[in-house]
Amino acid sequence: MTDELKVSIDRRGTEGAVLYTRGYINNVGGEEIATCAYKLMDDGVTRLLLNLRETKIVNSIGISILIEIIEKMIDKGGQLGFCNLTPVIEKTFQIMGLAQYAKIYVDEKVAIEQMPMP
Amino acid sequence: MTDELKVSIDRRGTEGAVLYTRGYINNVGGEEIATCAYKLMDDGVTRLLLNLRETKIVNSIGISILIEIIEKMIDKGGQLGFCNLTPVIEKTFQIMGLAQYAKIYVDEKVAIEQMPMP
Amino acid sequence: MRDTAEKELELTLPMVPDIEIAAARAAGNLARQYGMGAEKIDEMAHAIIEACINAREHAYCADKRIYLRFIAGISPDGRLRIDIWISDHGKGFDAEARKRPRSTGSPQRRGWGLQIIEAHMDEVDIASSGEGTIVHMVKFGD
Amino acid sequence: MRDTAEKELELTLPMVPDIEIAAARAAGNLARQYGMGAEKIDEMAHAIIEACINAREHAYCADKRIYLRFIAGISPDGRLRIDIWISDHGKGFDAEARKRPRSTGSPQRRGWGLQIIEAHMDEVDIASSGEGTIVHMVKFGD
Ligand SMILES: Nc1ncnc2c1ncn2[C@@H]1O[C@H](COP(=O)(O)OP(=O)(O)O)[C@@H](O)[C@H]1O
Ligand SMILES: Nc1ncnc2c1ncn2[C@@H]1O[C@H](COP(=O)(O)OP(=O)(O)O)[C@@H](O)[C@H]1O
Repeated sequence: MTDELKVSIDRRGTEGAVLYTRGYINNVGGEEIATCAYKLMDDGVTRLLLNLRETKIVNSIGISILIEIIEKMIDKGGQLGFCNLTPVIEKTFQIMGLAQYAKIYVDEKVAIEQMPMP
Repeated sequence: MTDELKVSIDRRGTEGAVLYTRGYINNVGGEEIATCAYKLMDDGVTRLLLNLRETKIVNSIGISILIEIIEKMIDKGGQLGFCNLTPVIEKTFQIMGLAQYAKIYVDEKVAIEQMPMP
Repeated sequence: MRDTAEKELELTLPMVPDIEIAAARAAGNLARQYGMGAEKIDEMAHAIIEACINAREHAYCADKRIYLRFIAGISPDGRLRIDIWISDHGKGFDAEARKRPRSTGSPQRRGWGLQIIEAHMDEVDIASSGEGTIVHMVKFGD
Repeated sequence: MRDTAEKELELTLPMVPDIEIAAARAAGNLARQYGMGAEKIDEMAHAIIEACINAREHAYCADKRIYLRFIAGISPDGRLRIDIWISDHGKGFDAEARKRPRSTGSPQRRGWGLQIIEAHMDEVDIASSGEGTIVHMVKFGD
């Protein structure tokens, strides 16, 4: 049953980063993503891409934490995007309105093209 | 319920390494430790310390994989030790006979003193 | 369909962290046996997860258990039909009032669980009282 | 002791990966409520884990479920007593033959589960037949 979230980070340019997730985005997983994201933002990251390619399950508490991250990033004048969502996760994001605040890209290649990382 | 194993590695000297575990050592966790341990052994590590300070739960399948690692290390003429076991994990190791093949130390300080890493 | 032993599945789960994953996996295994497609199984899994989390987070029940029942059957039009009941013996809530649809993407952070359940399942009805809550939901195959 | 609702706990768990952790947590929560010490709870958890894994790995049962029952009570000498039954409807095995004690640390890799259960619990008895297996075990508090 274990599917604990693991996060890895890839800095791109001076203001960009891709954050890869693996596993279940529940409250604990959401908090882990938030901790990493806020650290990156403190380090000057203004373009953050969350690549969820190895995440197959989310819950609404985890997603609510992602909304907090998006809000903080917008407050700072930055941009946050998502890519490699499963169809069900993308549907969940639509329901919860994430698509209004953050861009959703098919894959990392498209994301980097549309959200250049200086 | 998620308590998936996470491993981190600290190389010490030219032939030593400490492998830290966090989470449940079941079949999957045991295999993850084995993958890391065999990689280290291929890299020339002959003194390997498994520090289980953040592992509170094990099962007999996971431990049976640790026995395989110990056997491979002995075949190579190296030494494998454990430290920071909970009382119940230490008892389980005694039952399964690991204490015959591998040394069990109270903590990392004692382990490094008694199993110097060249 | 297989023999009756496989058609029905009842579980009583403890309210421990991430138990919703066990519930979703068990239902997924059942649905897969009967040939439900991966994406529908995944939608069902996400609905089950939200319902179990609601029971754990909101029910405040003394017995600290979640009761699940899954039945796989064939609907009159020949499609696979999975019925799911997720129940708790908790304090209940006003399910009718909660049902008022909210506009998608209004800025609340929490409070999306029931809408996610509705969106991922084909039928949902909730019976709730001071004795507890029963969420009954249905997912059809192709 | 608390009210009866808390004294007894019955669970029916699906045979999915790591479900043994849910079983151990549920028993641990019950034992903690009644004041059992952390180390005894931990021993009990490890025994429950092995018994659940045996059911999942060896039972080959059609219903793919593990049945658990925990009862917390007070023994005649005044100590807390937790009774645990872990059952499956699988193929069973010759529990008597398996009971022959093996020397600690003989070189087999697998085959330690039952000995771990015996070592961590105060009483263990196993009833097994072609209908399934019931592992009954007892842990006493101080
Ligand atoms: N099983 C339940 N028992 C008691 N109250 C519930 C239950 N399920 C839902 N509720 C109530 O309905 C509200 C809305 O639930 P939901 O849409 O899942 O959002 P959230 O869980 O984020 O609050 C909850 O806040 C709670 O008050
Ligand atoms: N619930 C069960 N159903 C069927 N067989 C079982 C069960 N529990 C144990 N056994 C049998 O007893 C043997 C010994 O079990 P155990 O000591 O736990 O070691 P292991 O699981 O590593 O083989 C198993 O290999 C299996 O043949």
